[in-house]
This record gives sequence, C-alpha cells and structure tokens, in this order.
Amino acid sequence: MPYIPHTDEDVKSMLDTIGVDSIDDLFDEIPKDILAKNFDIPEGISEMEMMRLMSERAAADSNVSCFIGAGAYEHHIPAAVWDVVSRGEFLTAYTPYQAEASQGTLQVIYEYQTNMANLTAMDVSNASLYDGGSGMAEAALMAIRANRKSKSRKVLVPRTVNPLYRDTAHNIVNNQNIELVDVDFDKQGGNTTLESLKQYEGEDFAALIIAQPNFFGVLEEVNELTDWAHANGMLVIAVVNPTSLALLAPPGEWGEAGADIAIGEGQPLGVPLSSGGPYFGFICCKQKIVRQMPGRIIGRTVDMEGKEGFTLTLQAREQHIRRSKATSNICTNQGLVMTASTIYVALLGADGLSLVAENCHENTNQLSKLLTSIDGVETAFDRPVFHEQVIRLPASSASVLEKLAEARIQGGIDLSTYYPELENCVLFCATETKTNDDLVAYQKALASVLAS
Amino acid sequence: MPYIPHTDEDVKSMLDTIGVDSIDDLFDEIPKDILAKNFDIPEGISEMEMMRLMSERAAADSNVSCFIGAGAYEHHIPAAVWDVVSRGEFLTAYTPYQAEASQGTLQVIYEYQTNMANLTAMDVSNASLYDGGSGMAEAALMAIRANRKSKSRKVLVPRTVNPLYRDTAHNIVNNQNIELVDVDFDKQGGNTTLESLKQYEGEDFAALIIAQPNFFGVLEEVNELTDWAHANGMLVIAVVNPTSLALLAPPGEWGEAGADIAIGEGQPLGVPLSSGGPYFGFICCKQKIVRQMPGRIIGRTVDMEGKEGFTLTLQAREQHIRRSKATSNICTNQGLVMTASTIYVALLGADGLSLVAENCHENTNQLSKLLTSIDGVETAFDRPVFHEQVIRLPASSASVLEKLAEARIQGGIDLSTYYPELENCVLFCATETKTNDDLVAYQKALASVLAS
Amino acid sequence: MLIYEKSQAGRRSISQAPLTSTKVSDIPEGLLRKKKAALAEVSEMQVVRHYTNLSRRNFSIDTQFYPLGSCTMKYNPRGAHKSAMIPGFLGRHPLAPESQSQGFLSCMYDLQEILKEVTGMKGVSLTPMAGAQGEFAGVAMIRAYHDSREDFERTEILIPSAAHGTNPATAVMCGYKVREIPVDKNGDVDLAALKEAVGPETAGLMMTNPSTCGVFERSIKEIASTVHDAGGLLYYDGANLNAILGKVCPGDMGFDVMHMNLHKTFATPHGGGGPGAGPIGVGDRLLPYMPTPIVGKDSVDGKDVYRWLDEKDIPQTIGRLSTYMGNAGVLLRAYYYARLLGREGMHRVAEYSTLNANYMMKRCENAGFELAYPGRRATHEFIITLSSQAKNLGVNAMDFAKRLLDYGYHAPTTYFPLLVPECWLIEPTETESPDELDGFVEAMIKIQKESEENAEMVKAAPYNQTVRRLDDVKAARELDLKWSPAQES
Amino acid sequence: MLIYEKSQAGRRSISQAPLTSTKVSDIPEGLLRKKKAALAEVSEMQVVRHYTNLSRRNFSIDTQFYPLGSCTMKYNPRGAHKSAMIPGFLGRHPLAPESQSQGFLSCMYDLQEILKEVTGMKGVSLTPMAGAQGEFAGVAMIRAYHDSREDFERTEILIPSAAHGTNPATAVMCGYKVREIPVDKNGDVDLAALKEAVGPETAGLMMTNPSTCGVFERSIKEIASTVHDAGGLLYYDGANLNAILGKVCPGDMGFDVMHMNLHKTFATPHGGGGPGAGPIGVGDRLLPYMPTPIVGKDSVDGKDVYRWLDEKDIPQTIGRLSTYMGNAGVLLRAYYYARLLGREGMHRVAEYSTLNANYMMKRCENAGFELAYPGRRATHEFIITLSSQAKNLGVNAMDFAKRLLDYGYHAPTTYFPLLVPECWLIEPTETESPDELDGFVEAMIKIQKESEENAEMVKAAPYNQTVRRLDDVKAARELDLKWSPAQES
Ligand SMILES: Cc1ncc(COP(=O)(O)O)c(C=O)c1O
Ligand SMILES: Cc1ncc(COP(=O)(O)O)c(C=O)c1O
Repeated sequence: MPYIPHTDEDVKSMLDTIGVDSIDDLFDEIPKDILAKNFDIPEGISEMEMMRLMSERAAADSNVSCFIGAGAYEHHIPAAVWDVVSRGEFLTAYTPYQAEASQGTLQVIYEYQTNMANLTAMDVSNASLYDGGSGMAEAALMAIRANRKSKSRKVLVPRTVNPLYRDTAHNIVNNQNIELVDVDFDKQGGNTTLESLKQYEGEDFAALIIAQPNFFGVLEEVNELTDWAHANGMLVIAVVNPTSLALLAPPGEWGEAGADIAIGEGQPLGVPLSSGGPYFGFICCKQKIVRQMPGRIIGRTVDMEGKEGFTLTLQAREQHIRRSKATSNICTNQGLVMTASTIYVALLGADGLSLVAENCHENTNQLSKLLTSIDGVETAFDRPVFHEQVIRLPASSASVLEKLAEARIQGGIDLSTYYPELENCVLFCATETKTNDDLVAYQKALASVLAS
Repeated sequence: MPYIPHTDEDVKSMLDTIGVDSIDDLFDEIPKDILAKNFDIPEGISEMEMMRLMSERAAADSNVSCFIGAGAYEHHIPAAVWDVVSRGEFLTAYTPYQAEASQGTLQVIYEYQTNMANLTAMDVSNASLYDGGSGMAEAALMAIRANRKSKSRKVLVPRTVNPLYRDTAHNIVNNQNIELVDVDFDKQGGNTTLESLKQYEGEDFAALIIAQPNFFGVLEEVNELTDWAHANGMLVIAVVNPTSLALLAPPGEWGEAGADIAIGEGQPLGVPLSSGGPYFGFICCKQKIVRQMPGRIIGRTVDMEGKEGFTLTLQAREQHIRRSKATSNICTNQGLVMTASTIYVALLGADGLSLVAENCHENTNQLSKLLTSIDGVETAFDRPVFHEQVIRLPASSASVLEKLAEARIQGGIDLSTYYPELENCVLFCATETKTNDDLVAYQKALASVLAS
Repeated sequence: MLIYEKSQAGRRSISQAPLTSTKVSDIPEGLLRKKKAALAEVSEMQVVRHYTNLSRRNFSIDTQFYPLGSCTMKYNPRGAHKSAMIPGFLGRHPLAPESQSQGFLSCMYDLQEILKEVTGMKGVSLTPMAGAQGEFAGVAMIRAYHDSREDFERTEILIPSAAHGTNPATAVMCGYKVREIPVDKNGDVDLAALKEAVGPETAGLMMTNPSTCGVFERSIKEIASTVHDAGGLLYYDGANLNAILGKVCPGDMGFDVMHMNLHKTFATPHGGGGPGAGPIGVGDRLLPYMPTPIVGKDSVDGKDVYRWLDEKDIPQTIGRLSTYMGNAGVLLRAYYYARLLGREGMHRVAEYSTLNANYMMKRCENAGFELAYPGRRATHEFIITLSSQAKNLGVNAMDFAKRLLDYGYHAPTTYFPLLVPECWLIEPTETESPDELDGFVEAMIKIQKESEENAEMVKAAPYNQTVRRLDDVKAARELDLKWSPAQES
Repeated sequence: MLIYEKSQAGRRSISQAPLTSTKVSDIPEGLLRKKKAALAEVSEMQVVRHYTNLSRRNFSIDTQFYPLGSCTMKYNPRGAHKSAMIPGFLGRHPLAPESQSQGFLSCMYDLQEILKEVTGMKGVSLTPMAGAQGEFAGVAMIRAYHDSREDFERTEILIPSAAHGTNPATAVMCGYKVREIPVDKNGDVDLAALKEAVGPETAGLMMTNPSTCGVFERSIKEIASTVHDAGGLLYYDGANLNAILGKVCPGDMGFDVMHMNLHKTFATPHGGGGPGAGPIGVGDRLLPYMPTPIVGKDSVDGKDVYRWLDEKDIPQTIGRLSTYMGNAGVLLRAYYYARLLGREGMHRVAEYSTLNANYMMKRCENAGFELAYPGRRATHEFIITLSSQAKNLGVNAMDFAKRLLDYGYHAPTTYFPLLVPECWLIEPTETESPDELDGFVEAMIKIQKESEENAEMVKAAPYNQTVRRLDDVKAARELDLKWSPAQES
C-alpha cells in the first residue's frame, strides 16, 4: 500500500489492542448508507510510471523562448536556493507553532521581514500573503481599517495597475461592499496623471493604489501621486516589483511621507514561473498601523536564559485567536516560497539585485529597439519604463502572437484582452536570462510574421 | 571574485596582520622565473550562463530510447535517493577521519557493508572501490595475496567476463607481473564449461573468476565452476550484478564452499548511468581473508559511555598507515554513490529488488521474442540468461545500430568490437523502465532498418 | 546569528548576478533609489551554510513524528516534489499560450476529475491557494447563490463553536455575520441549538465532519436537512478530509460546497507555513459560481485539447481569486500523490489514519490519560485533556508539549479546539508505523512520571532544543520585527 | 538505531518497485536464490527519515568550517551539482554512440584543454577515478616510458618521507620498490640525500610542491635536474595544486607527469569519502602512454565533432583504468567550476588560499602556538605542533582536535605528515571568510586555556557530538562489520 507502512501483523495486533475485529469496525459511528462506493479513478501507478508521465507532459510545454512578463518574470534562480529550500527540515515542517522546535523557520521569516522592509523602506513586513493579486485585496482591506480619518469603503485604483490584480482584488473585497474605483490613464504616457485624479478631490476614499512600474512597465510619478493622496486624506498603497526596488525609489520614500502600505508579487525573488504559483505576496507597512496587518508576524525575543530567539507575535490580529474579528482569514501562507526568496536575496544582495535589474532593463530596451526597427512597429507610450515595454503592431496582436508561438517564441501578451482600446498592442519583457541571440531571434521571427 | 568572500578591506587588514604589503609577497619563496603567465582559457561566466550551456549540451544527448546494458543499466531511481544524498551533510563531508563528527557517514557505510554482505551472502564488505572493472583488478590482487596455497601470479579469467573489466584489470595488475589467463567460451551456450577448464588442471593459479550472469547475459554453471576451482587450489572470485542477486544464488552459496571474494559494479543500485561514473565497485569476502581486503572498512563499537557508535577500523591494511605495504593504494573511494545505493536498497528491500529483477528479465525476454520474430534475427546462444541477451542479425551490427540510432534508439552494443568471432551480434537489455510501446518501437525500427 | 551579522560591505556571491553592469540612464533621477537597501552582503558559501544550519533548527516530517492535530502531517513523497520541479513545469509562464500548455493543463484537468470523484462533488475548481481561501471561495459562492435568487435577507453564517478560526474569519470576509452553535459534551453539534438558530437569515452552516473534536458527527444528515430546509447551504471544511477519504464523500453527507487542504490530505509539503492549495468542490446548485480559472477539455479531431474556462464559460463565476492559477506547483504535487494512490490507495487513507488514531487513543487511555470523548471512536485524530495534570501537578498542556520536544517528538496541537480544557489534539496519520506511535506514548508516560516526581523540571522544558522556552510576552511588548543596521551597531 | 532495527517483515516502499510481479520460469532451480537476502523492510518515510537524521550526524562544508589539511575542503558550488544532474547527462549510457554524445564529449574535451593550460602540461587524460588512481596512471606511464626504451634496470621510485601514503602504495602497485628520501627541518627535501639516492635504478621521483609540510620546495629546479640527469622522471602529486593554481604550473617546475584531485582543487564534493577524480597531465615524453579514453576533436565540414581516442589513436597507451570513462559526473562538476572561475578566477585560487593560510598561521603564532616551520611562508596550509602541550599538559593533538569539534569546527588533519610530532595540518582554503578563520583561532585559544586549567576535561572531549569518544581498540579487536539477523535477536 503506497506510503502505508502497516503489515498484516501490525494491523492484527493494533486491532487487538483497540479491541475490535476489523478496520471497518472503527467506522461504526458512520451511517452505513453514506459509506463510499468504489471510485472511478485510475488504478495506482508507481513512481517510475508517474515520473515518466510527468516528464512527457512537462516536455510538451518546454523549449520555448518566453518574453512574457505581465507580473511574472523569468529570472535566473541560483541552484543553491532550491537545494537548500528542499531540505526536509524546511520543506516538511508545519507552521512554527512550537517555537523552540522551529527556530530555523522562525529566523528565516525574521530575516525575510527584514529584507522586505529594507527593500521597500517600510517599517515592518509580515510573513507573506498568497500572491500579489490577493495581496492587493488584503492591502485595500487593511487601508480601510487603518485610515481612521476616512469612513469610506472605496479605494482609488488606476487602470495602470495589473488588471489581474484588480480583478482578483475586486472579487475578494466586493463581498464586503467595498468598491475599487477605476482611474483612467494617459493615452500618450501610459501613466496615471494628477489631472485624471482631480475629479476625485474632496471625495472620501480610504486609499489610492499606485503601481510602480505600472502594468505597462511605465514609471508613474510616484512622488506627486503620493503627496496628492495624502493631501486628500487617503492612505497610499504601493504595488511594486521587488526587483525594481534595487534601482527605483522605494515606497517608503515616495513623496513627503512615503507610502503607508507596500505590497507586491514576490515571485521575481527566486521563485520559478511554475504556471503561476506557488508565488508569494509581500506586504509591508508603517509601524503605526502594524496592528491592522493581516497574516503572521515573527518577533525577536529571548529565552529563559536570555538567549536570542524568535517567535510568532501579535497573534491577536489573527484568525486562530481573534476569529471573526481577525484582520484576515489567512492561515497557511507561502512559507516555503518566502524561504526561497530569503535565500535568493542573501545570494544577490543589493548589488546583485541591481545588476539583475539593470540587465533586464537593458535587454528590454535592446529588444524594444530591435522590434521597433521593423516597419510599422512602434512603442505605444512615450514615458520611461522599467524592464517591460508595450509595442503597437501593424496587425492583430492575437494572431501575431499565435504565429510567433509556432516558432516557439512567446512574444508577450495581447494587451487588447485587458484594454480594448489598446488594439494591436503587445506587452513584453526580456529579462537578464536572454542573450543577444535570443533577442535577435525574436526580431527575425516578428519581421517574418509581419511580412507574411 | 567567484567563491572568494574577501573584500578589499579584508585583504588589507589580513596583510597587515601577516606583515606584508601584498598578496604577491606571500609567494616570495617561489623562484620568479617559474611564475605562471596568463592562461589561454575562457573568461569566467556566471552560473546562469553555465547552466544554459550545460542544459543545451545535455539536451543534445537526450531523447533516446536506450537498450544498451553491457555492465551499466537504466533503472528507476526513487526521487528520495538523490534528494537525501544531496543533503550538504552527506555531499560535502570528507572521509570520516573524525569519527565523532561523522557518525552519519559511518553508520551509512556500516549499513552498506551489511547490505552488500547479505546480498552476496558473504561475510564482510568494504566501504567501496572505484568501479566494477578496477574492482576486479583489486580482487585479483587480493586473491593472490590471500591464496596461501598458491605461489602463482596467474588468475584464470573466462572470456565471458566483461571485456572492459578484463581490459581494465589487466592494465592494473600487469605492472606487478600478474597474468590474467583467458578461458574460452562455448560457442553454442555462450558460457564457460568445465571442458574448457580441464586443460588448466594441475597448473598453479591463484584464482578463477566467475561472472554471473556473464557478459552475454548468460548464466554460468556457478556451482560446478566453483567446486572445480576449489578442487584445484584456486580461490573463486565472483563477479556479480547486484540486481540479479535478488533472484540468483548469491556467491557465498555457490558450490560446496561458496566463492571467496565477490565483486561487482554497484551502479544498478540507485546510481544514474551518467556516462559511466561515478559508480562504485563493491567487494565482499570471507571473514578469514578480511585482512587482505583493500579499501576502508567500518566497524561498530561503543563510546566512553557505552553508547553504540561507528568508526574506521582495520586501518593497518591501508596506505595511510601501511604505506608501501598496504593492500591497495586506494584512498578516496566512491562514498557518496555508495550512500545512494544504501538508500536505494532500503527503499527497495529484498522484495522490491526481486520485482525489479523480474521485470527487467521479463522485458528482455519480451523484446527478445519481438526481435527474433523478425526474419533472420536469432538469439546467439541457447542457454538461460538473466535480463540481457545476444542476438545475431542478418547484417552488419555496426551499421544496423547506427541506423537505429538515427531513429533515436540505442539498440545495444556491437559485440564484434570485443569478440571478432561474434560477427553481426548485438548485446541488448530492456530494463524495468521500458514499456511495451518502447519494445515494439524497437522491433519496428529494427524491422524497417533490416528491410531497407 | 543573523545573516546580516555575517555581512561585510562589498562582499558578494559573484556568480549569481550578471557579470556586467549596464548603467541605467533613461530613468529620471527623482524616481531612482538613493541609498542602497540594507541587505546582507555575503558569499555564496556563507549563504548555503547559514540557511543549511538554520534548517537544522527545525522539526519536520522528514526528521520527526509530528502528530499535529488538524494539520495531517503525513509523509510528503519526494517524487511529488521532484515531478513538480521538472524544468518544463518550472519554466512555464502562467500566461503561456494554451497550445504550449497542454502538458500542464492535462494534469490540472485530471486532478479536477479525481477530486470530484473522491469527494462526490459535481465540480471542482483548483484555484484557491489554501484552506482559508477555499473557504472564502465557498462562502462567496453561497452568497452568489442567494444573491442570484435575490434572497438578500440571508446575512448569517452558522458555525459550531469548535470550528477553526478561519471559518468565522472567512464568513466575515464574505460580508456575513457569524452565529456560533454550541457543541455538546460528546463533541457533536447541539442539534436543538442549531434548530433554534436556523431561519431566513441563515445563509449557510460551515462545519467539518469529523469535527475538530476528532469525532464523527453522527447526526450529519439531520443537520444537513435542518439547514437545507431553512434555505441555507452546507459548507464542508475539508481540513478533516483525511479522516474520511475513501470512506464517505462529503457530497453524500449533504454538503453543497467544500474545500480540500491538499497540503494535508494530499500530502503536499507544508513548507514551514505554506504553500498550500485549497481546491473547492461544489454540488449542482453552486456549479454556476465556481471561481476561475478552471480547465476544460474539448475534443478536436478526436484528440483531447485542454483550455482555460473563464468568465465566458462560467458567466456567473465569482471570478479569479489569485493573479494566475493559484498554487499550480502544489497542485502538480497533489496530482502525483493522487495518481500513486489511485483507486485502491485512496480508500486506505481513512482506514489507516483511523486505525492509527484509535490505536494511539487506546494506548493513551490504557496509560491513564484522560480522553475528551471517552465513549467515542477516534477518527483520524483524538483529544486528550491534561486538566487533571494541570490542577493536581501544576503541569499544563503546554508544559507537557514542551517536554515532549526533548524526547524528539513534535507536540500535538495544544489548546485547540478551545472548548476542551488543557487539550492535546493528536493526529498520527496513516503513514506512521506502530513503532513510532508506541514511542510517542512511552514518552508521554515518562513525562507523566516526571511531572509527578519533579513538576518544576517539566515546567521549565524544553532543554535539548537550540533555545529554551521563549519569552512571548517580551516579543509582543517590545516589538522587534526586523533587523536594522542602526539598531545593531 | 540501524535501519534493520526499524524493519518489519512484509513492509515495503510500494511505489518504488514495479507493481506487478512476473514469475521467472526460465532459470534453472539450482541457479536461483533460496533464501531472500536479509535487508531492511521499511516504508519510504522510514527511509527518508532514517537517512535524513543520519546526515544530521555529520560535519560538512555546508555546515561547518572544515580546515582538513591536504584535503582542500572548499565550497562546492551547488550549481556544479545541479548541472551534472541535468537529466540529459544523468541518462547518457557510457556506451552511447558518439553521434548522440556530442554534448557530453564537448564538455570533456573543453575540460582537458583547460586543465592542460592551467598545469602547463602537454596532454591530459581525465579517466583516473581519484588521486591515487591518477598516481597509478602516472607511475605506470613512467614505467611504460622506461620499458619502451628498454631501460629495464629502473626499479625504484624515490619518495620524500613526508609524502602521502598513496605515493609509496602506488609505486608498489606499479611494480616498483620505494626508496624514501628524508625531509630536512625546514620542510624541504634533503638534497644531499636525494643526490645520493638517484642513479640508474631510479625510475622517478614522486613529490608534491608545496610539500605536505605546507611549504614551497625552493630547490625544485635543482631537484628536477638531479632526477632528470639521472634518467628518472618527475611525478607531481596534485593534492596540493590548490596552493599554486594560477601562480606556478607544475609543467614549468619540471614535472613530467602529475595528477589533479578535482575533488580538492576543482571543488567537487567529497561525499563523505568520495567520489573524486584524478585526471593526469603529462609532458611531451609521456604523451604516447596516456590512459584511455581521451576525447579528441575533429573538424567535419567546419563543425567540431568530438570522438573517443583509444588504442588505435594512442597505440602505446597504458590502456583503460576504469570500465568506462572514470567518474564522468565528477568531471562535469569540475568543468562547471573551471568555467565559472575562468581565466581570472583561476589565478585567485592560489592567491587567496595562501592569504588565508598565512593569516591564520600568523594569528596562531601570535596566540602562542608553535609553528612547525616558523621561518617559512605558509602555502595554502601550514603545520602547528602541539608537542609542548602534549608534554607539559598531557593534552595531545588528538585531544585538541576532539575538543575543537565541540566548538563547531572540524579538526584539521592530525598526525600527518608523520615527521612532525603532535601535528595539525591546517588548510583553510580560499572560500572561507576571515571571520571564520578568527573564530577558529579563538576556539584554539580557549582550548589552550582549558588545557591549562583542566586537562582532564579536554582529554575526555568531545561532549556535544552524537557520541562521546569512540573505542577504536574494541572496534579492531572485536570485529563487528555488519549487522546480521541472528546476532540481534
Ligand atoms: C479545521 C481547519 N480548517 C481550516 C483550516 C485552514 O486551512 P489553511 O491553513 O490551509 O488556510 C485549517 C488549517 O489549519 C484547519 O485545521
Ligand atoms: C598529498 C596527497 N596525495 C594523494 C592523495 C590521494 O588522493 P585520493 O584520495 O584522491 O586518492 C591525497 C588525498 O588524500 C593527498 O592528500
């Protein structure tokens, strides 16, 4: 029996101890009429058979050159990261409820909190949320709780924020009658302007969300936007790409007072693309609103002998203590992936992360030049970007992308799916993993698709 | 600097402590005129670049259906094996010279010794040799030392023993003027017969080597051969495939008295094909000749408090103690691979190993039937085999195998390379990893090659 | 020591970042970072050594028996991990075109089908990222159901008092009020109280069966009809699915919607806190509301072709709850597990986890420990109460737990469910052998003896861990939630 | 506890073997096994837990500073391990056709070229499986060389007394007599003695430079010419290559043949005893005798095509020394390391390993420890002698070593080379940071103090390991080399 160690003899002697005749007897409190019948599922197979099946299926999706970003990025992941993360002691531990038997996990989380707080220049971080999109929902809920000056259940959300995040967040918060109010973007710059916000001045909103870079890769005027929001009684929720923080001003330093909450998708920090998960959402905030933060938080303390140690803290915010009054229902988070990011950040350091960011940025610029050198291809927006770019094609982006895919190049995403007005537009990125040959191959393939 | 942690400041303060001005000063005892110039080798690259290069090169050799055996076999390796073996504590430890800080490795070796001794039904095992071929050389040398009744520096070696082993062993022992004397095989059975040995009766040989199964997959009459050797004052060196020992009589039980030494290639026990290494050679022997055994041996003992522990023992046989009088020059062995085999054996157990052996055997039989159903293809020998088979083709085996390779089927090895008399013969095996579809694909490809 | 304390300005793991720098000149000064982030500057070996050594300060399934009740700490197959880590799976972008995603999509589709079958539900969506998000999806669907019928009066979710904290927290996140239903002394829902509570405001009841008390809710069908009759729906908290997998299907007990904690019942690693995966299964009534994405299968030229189902296919969906496809890698691991178990293995999960729990319970009882529900069968877990030890010896459930660590066993869940005083919720799971269970009970007996002879010693446990008992009060009072360069120098 | 002691008849890790049995009927009864082998019968989880926990009883580079002299315990890049474990490499059969081996062969070829360049040798064969087999190959080539010149008189190999045990053992395996050359008090070969020893029986001299005394042999060129003038050849034991990599090439010192311990200098993991790889490099005179297989490169239609060179290409070869291609996977790891270091990194190996050793030596000296060769530079390693501690305090080199374990540092090599009494051979390697070196020296200072204050305590060390000091005498007297069912029950 797969994974069950019992021998016939074991079973017999255990049943004897219990004082029943058969395993079935142990289920005698269950009404007979609801006992399960045979399942119509495949018979069990061996590890060997399954590994072959999985290898064949994985191979079917392989050997592509991927230029899709849109919130999930192909970065080099040092071999050490997942080798260490896959150690049984990290991989197969539960939540560190018994602190003394979980100092490894606990210290890792404390270091993770430090990394994220220092990267974002915020005061504190939690121990991870599920992912970027659901993290934005938590941030909105948190802002509504935390903004004592506002009674609003509305949050301003520029359309330049990742549409998948907006969709996810909406689906989560709408059950509490919370509204995410769209703010349109400047068609030329691809950014959120103060003009477009003017109309909301005087109205009560709990928060303004600002994505930097935004979904188009475009850089927002985060300082002005932050100050505007604060001036209008809103908190600022920053949505940031952690890789970018090696180069870009961190949320904690936006404008006069800095953002109040910073969230984002942790995937770029050592987490494989892996079809979208497990990733992790990070959330950081100002110290004064830490008690509104969702999720686990680890604190440093001492033991009976005065020795440094780590433990779960501020648990009174959490569901297992506060139940219906908790800051969130989150329990299981993304611990292992968060551990991977902690090792990744240690391996890269601030300087290494800068090099990654620079090289991604340069590759995307390079590719942008190559692609726009093709007749009829142009960049869609005129403002500075970080490591991602939108181009407009002289043909339907959906069909061009399909043809590129046949050449095993995943050229980006069809923006018109999310923004009907951005017809023929493609959002792409070229990270540090791409060589010049890769970029040229994309250019050639696109040229030939467009020529055909 | 890759893997070097020193900052400029570190270097400066270290040089200060030492009392020199520069690192170059530390080399002032080396004659200036032999200092190295610049190397003409590629500039350093990053892990990301290297992983890509290696992945591309590995891919070039992939996607083949391999039916080659000839001493190295494709078996399913449980994922747990290399996950656990790759833990830093196993992977990056040195030889367990400090027993108290190496109980993990030491106990593993003790368990390995137990596994091999119990599989072969011998009294003791060492902690591994390099591989099967060099192991046979060590066994021959050991037999010459151990056979007190013989003064001979000659060992009888049937030609049915793996020719690569014979070649390797010859190259090692010939420096000591030791001769490996060929014994021819029966052309019909593909085995070593008592007849062919008769001519050596009365002559002084230190040992007879017996391979079971032999290189052709054919089963030797090990009981008769063993008794013959003993009757003629020779020791018996068994060369065995560990997978086969789940089914076949173990060397310790051959004939009246059993083999004296058993060696073999450990690769089938959880070690990837990996282009030929690292594998490991195992060697087991009767207790009474253990002091002639080469290589490390671990013993169970107790600590100061009477607690069970493990330590290197019988070191007086080894080069670091006995130097020119050591039983061998071996120092570094194949520890990690031996560890993998220990975990593999624990996962399979005797019953699991039996299932592996049975299924390999069945698949080979099945394939043999399929192939010999093709016109002109026939088995070369008429005696029972284990999990490997020789067929004779109606065409040049070299060119047929080449054409099969174009269809990405590695059909076996061209036996005529090693046995000119076995023209058009191919040695193949189909292990438990092969599905019926795989076998049929081979048959179809062969039929089509032969038809063309 | 923290990694930052091993840091040295200017040190780097050179090989891990690109080797060449390309200065960025096209980003306005005002948007750039001014001071580099205070992160560790260390060598690759320092990193490997630091985190390898940290890992050694953890208990885990791979190293210890870990009978943490409600958490189902069973063996996490190494093959599942390996198969999800095949480069082709790791490298697939979540927005890759369907034509280049058939391998992944077929795994997801197959998993959906298996989960449907073993839960007796009509539809499965894999996307929720943990149990709590599965609950959210479920309750949000309940809401969508009532809303679609314009039944806006239903504002309450009923929850037994023994329920896990995520249940009430979830109900609130879905905009509901929570009404607690008491649990009687046998661990069953107080039926009378339930009957009194249900009504036109009842949107649904969230419960798990077996309950968190480790006993099977015998009146489940009556509970179901009570709620259904009042127009409410029944939510099944799948945290306890391991107790019944292969024996009873939640669908057959009358549940309308449920989540499964794949990181429990389907043996995906818990990773020191996560990730999990909390797929939901629904009965007919909730099919139209399932969260996207879901994988559908078409037949094109006689070949199976898989594709994403989204708003177009499920117009009443509650929508996506994650940026992409939830914890896809966890789902691959669960799929591996499901296929290895297969038809026969699936039935054995409940059987052997129940056997182990009842065996341990009996041994505890024989050793003199007090069972919370002595007349009842254990399910996959059971509760003992140490309240007499607390009262008579001054050694409480936490002290006992800490001392257990010294014996090399992870402690059971303590103080949950809250209604049993000084409780231990013990869940051995089916993958442990009887020797391990015996060893645990023997350690308990020893601690009992130690408590009788030297309570002070037990109360100051643990002794063999990397730290002694930690000061939680200080941790909460003098918040120290991150290292910062200033603080240390 | 041994795995066998966790065994239960009939238990199995089901998923790991084929699920169906096919009875074998075509093998004669007399050739079949009668009683199944006494192996453990355990579950997959038991196996994982058992060996995971065993691993935790080891010191290793990934967890500790491990300054084992002569063993070069430097960081073993995880990337090297991963790249050698790419399925395409793992799955390649050693006898696969060359047409489907170009990826692997090109790596081997590139590695040969790099090793040639950094050693200053004319040819490299990768096939020896460890240092000792490299030595064997080298000495066998020396023999082949003399034999081919029909110079059969040369029956002796000269070896400095400080040499590693493999050197004399190898010489004997190659059919030579060994003649020891004394080492003087500065750690240099006694030149006068060497000159007296060389003669027409001299086949060659085996030595390493820097010597095992941790100092550079300053008269290397005179030694070389002495041996060469007498018609002998010069063998370089590459165990100490780390000390000179990038600074001096053995080829330029006059060596005719050498091996490299890739598991030392090229950072491939030592695996608790192996595997290693001991490629050999040769000068012009020995090129015709190199062991096979070697990888050659042809150009076919302007494309590089790699192929095996064998007896046909190298008719005077000493032949193959392994069944296939030696420790191919280790060679891949070394290739990874060589490429990451590259041209610049290669030079830094000697520089920084030497810097670390000299720094530690100075710190030891300052702390009052006695250096074996006080006037000399350390190379990549250095020796201290604890003979005054042994004499005055009764605490010897082994006691000191055992106590060091309690401080979390692996002990240096003790009692080697034999000519220095109570010696510690300390090799920090270039991958350790100064903080680690400082910590080690501070532990030494503490142990010195402990020895002065409480020698008995130190002599009974270690205390913090999983076992106390082991009884080696019992181990050798009452041989217990395997578990057997009878013995235990
Ligand atoms: C009974 C019960 N319900 C719900 C949950 C929540 O599941 P998750 O942690 O996956 O969010 C848990 C997990 O701890 C649980 O034990
Ligand atoms: C100086 C010296 N020579 C030779 C060897 C033998 O090398 P190997 O262990 O790889 O056979 C060693 C290794 O310990 C050594 O230190």
